[in-house]
Amino acid sequence: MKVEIKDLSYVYPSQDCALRGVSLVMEGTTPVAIVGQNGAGKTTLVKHLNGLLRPTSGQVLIDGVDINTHTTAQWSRKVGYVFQNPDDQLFLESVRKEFEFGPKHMGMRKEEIGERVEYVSNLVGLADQLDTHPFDLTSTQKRFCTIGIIMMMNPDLILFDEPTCGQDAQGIRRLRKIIQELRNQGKLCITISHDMRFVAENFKRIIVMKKGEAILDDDIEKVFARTETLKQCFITPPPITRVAQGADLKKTPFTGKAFMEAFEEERERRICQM
Amino acid sequence: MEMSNDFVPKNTIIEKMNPNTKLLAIISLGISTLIFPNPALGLGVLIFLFVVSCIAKIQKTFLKVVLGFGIPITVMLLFIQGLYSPKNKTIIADLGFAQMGLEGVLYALKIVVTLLVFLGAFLLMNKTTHISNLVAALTDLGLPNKAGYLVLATLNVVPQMQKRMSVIRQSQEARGVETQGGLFNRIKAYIPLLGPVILSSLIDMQERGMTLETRGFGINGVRRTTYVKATRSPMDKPLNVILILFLLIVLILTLLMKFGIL
Amino acid sequence: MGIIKDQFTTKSLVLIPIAVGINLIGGTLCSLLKLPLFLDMIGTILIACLSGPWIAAICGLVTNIFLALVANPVYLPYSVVSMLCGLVTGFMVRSGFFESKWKAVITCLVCTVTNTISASLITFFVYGGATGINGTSFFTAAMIAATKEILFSVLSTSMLENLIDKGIVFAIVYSLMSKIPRRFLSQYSVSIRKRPAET
Amino acid sequence: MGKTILEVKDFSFTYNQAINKVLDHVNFRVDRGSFFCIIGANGSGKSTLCNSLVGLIPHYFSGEMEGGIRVDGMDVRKSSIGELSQKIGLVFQNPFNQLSYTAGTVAEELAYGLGNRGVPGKVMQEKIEHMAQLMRIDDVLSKNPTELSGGQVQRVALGSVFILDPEILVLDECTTQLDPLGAEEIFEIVKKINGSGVTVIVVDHDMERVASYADEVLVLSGGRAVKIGSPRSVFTDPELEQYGVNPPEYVKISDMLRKKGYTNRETAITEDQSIQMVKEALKG
Repeated sequence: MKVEIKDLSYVYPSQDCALRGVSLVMEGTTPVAIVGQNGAGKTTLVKHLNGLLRPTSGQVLIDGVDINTHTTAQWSRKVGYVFQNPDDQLFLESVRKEFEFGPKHMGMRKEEIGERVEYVSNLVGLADQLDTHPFDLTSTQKRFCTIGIIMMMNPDLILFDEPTCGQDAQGIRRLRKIIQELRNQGKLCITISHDMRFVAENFKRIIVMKKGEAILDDDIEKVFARTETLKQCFITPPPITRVAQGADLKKTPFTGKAFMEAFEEERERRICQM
Repeated sequence: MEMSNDFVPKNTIIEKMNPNTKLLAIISLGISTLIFPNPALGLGVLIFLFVVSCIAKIQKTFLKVVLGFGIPITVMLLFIQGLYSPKNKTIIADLGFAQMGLEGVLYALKIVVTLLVFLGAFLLMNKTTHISNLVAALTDLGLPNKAGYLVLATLNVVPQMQKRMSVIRQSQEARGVETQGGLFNRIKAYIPLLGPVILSSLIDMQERGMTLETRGFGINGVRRTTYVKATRSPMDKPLNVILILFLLIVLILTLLMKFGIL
Repeated sequence: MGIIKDQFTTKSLVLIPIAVGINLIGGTLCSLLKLPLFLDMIGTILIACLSGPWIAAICGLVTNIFLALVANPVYLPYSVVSMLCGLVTGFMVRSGFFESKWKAVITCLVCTVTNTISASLITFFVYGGATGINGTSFFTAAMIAATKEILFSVLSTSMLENLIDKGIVFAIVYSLMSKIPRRFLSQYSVSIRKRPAET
Repeated sequence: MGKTILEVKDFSFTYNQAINKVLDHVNFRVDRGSFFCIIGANGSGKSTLCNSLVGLIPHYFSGEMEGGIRVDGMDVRKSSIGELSQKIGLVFQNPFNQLSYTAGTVAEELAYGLGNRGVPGKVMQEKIEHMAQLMRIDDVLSKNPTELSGGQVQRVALGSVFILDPEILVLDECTTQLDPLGAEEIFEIVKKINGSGVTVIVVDHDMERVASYADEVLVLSGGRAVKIGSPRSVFTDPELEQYGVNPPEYVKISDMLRKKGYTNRETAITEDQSIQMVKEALKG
């Protein structure tokens, strides 16, 4: 899977300029996180990847094919988009029907649909809720239900818009499992998130957006080391990183393990100096 | 169907009047036209309303709506009542397949002017009054809080629902539902939209009710106040008197005519 | 009276604006697709099932006031029609006439008749036979030309039109009622026992 | 005036038609003027509890209720939501669902609750100006609330509840839809409100934030109040993860440092404490 965005700009009908010349290439299976303040243009950018929005200028290519050549419904086989608000995306009377809807539409074989329902429902933790009305689910379950309906269609590229919103510890763990699973299956996953701890634990590559531009695009260590730039984008690194930075450790850790390494390294250095 | 209360402030004296005066005008002028036995009075009132619309700087809209509604209905009613009214006695024209009667024509004209007076006066009130101003004025008159809420909330909720519909359409497209293309495709696409729009709106609304309750919607026995103050002008009082007098005079004239005194 | 007052809870009242919105969406859809129908009572009937006859009647009234404010004051006298339909449907639902498909059909027919008679009387007495705001006025005119009977023509045009219109409206509401989640429904006592399509 | 402003006594609730109790014999007290946090996994009954505190249960949502709640001496069961709203206000998750939808401008929105109480126009104007400044929404007072960003609407929502001068403010996950900066802003404002003597009850998923703001923390799990105490006592409880709650990252750092013998200080639960601890540990 290869996504190329070339000098993409988008102006809303209200004349608000939401994207100003964004150029990015996303390839392979390494999950990518997009972060930035509300209104930075994250959702607008992602909506271009399945044609919900069409570039005002510039180009979007999915596996070399221009996005403008197909409708969103046609792209949905290849690009899955999980919306921010699950209520907007669910409309059938049971989780099972929701799961089966997309694949049936695509003409997937019946046995395959059955297998996928079992696999996906287990992955998103709704195996016991298949006959429940989606509106009777809790808000977290609803979110996993929308993730499930998109995964059912087996797209090569999956876009998550704020999947961590309102999630508890268990939900975050489940999301992590889903992202890993997608990677193992060779899918590309692009996620918008505000939760820096979640981002730090699950993503290698971070794109930081500010006022319609992608101002940083790099490995996570390098991105979180740019404290000043991040401050301007109103992004605060995850707690572990902040403690490390506050205590003047030389490295930028995100996990407990990395933190201890950085700590011990710094301690050694100081002891040597003395 | 156009769905907007496109109130554009034009800063005219009509705008500054109390909405209740305008409501009284609708009632007084409308009922006068309705009870007066012939269409002449209504025609006069219509001309008066047109002059008012010029003062309010909305004469174009006024003509467009009044003529746009008036011409087709006149034709239609002249056809129905003029040709087929059982009251017809005096024949004024013979069209071959039917005869046109004077009584029917007069009846048709009477209905048309009455409707147009109501329509025109209502339009003037509507286009020169912000809805929250109207509700504030009615609250002053003692309109129950809940009734005011219904009118205002409906005006605000409907555009929200239309917005929501477009978001839901997008999310259905992302699930592979084709919503573009020919008429048939669009009909097909609208049906699955209807469910989520209705259901999610209902559920949202239940939550919105919580907000209202915790902000004192259900408090009883308090005389409510509004932030928006109903506009008032020095002309309100004299106008109210004139409007009531007008209605009374028309009523007396009508009665006198009925009893054959005039 | 206590029962009437019970229906006027905030929970029920806040549904009215949405129901009005639903009515309007139906209406807009028809004019958009140039269908010779109204479909402007989906919300009213739905709310009759959820919150009872009186709330439904108010919903009908508000719909027509709204239409009068933003579209055309011609709609105002017809508020009587919407209110009557809301009331009739609400009472029928209360007495269990929405529990199965066939019972719903009966409610639909009663509502159609109510609508036809009241609407025709208004068209006839207020507007003298036609309002000129939709295509059926022409049909009425043609009927009058053929039968020379104004009231009869208005009635039969209206009947035909309403039968189709209310049929579709009730079908939509019936299917919606089966889709409304339990958690939501359980807060509206009117419909709780009457949920269709469920055993 | 007692020390306790809110008391939940043996409170249970089951929604109509539901089989399970959402809240199961919950007991706790909240002190006047404290910053009280409620945490727990999704579905543990946090929102139901918030709705119960302000009287939405049993007056708006129906179901089966046992036990009782007293808000500053008022029995929730016997008082109407309107009466309770003079004492206790609620702000919840979706900001757009908290608009009254009767207002054309933010100022009218703020005025809504005041109007319902018959507050005269002049007082209303003063209160609105004051609130707009406090919530930093004075620049959007004449805008239509539906056209604002999520963060702004949430501040409007908070303002329109707080303008009613409640003695207790309940915030039910009211920052989840905001970016970190927007959330931080809201919490700063809430802290300020709390500083002026208002009791604040907050439901939140961000444990780092809970740890740094709360005076007292209640943990809900499966509708039961499983733990209550100071943030330190709650977050250092080894059983916490069992209830679906992860302690703040800082606890993890402390544990690691202690395990390897780099420190013997008590567990750090906020960022500052943590940095301090690491700095000291570095000195050896």
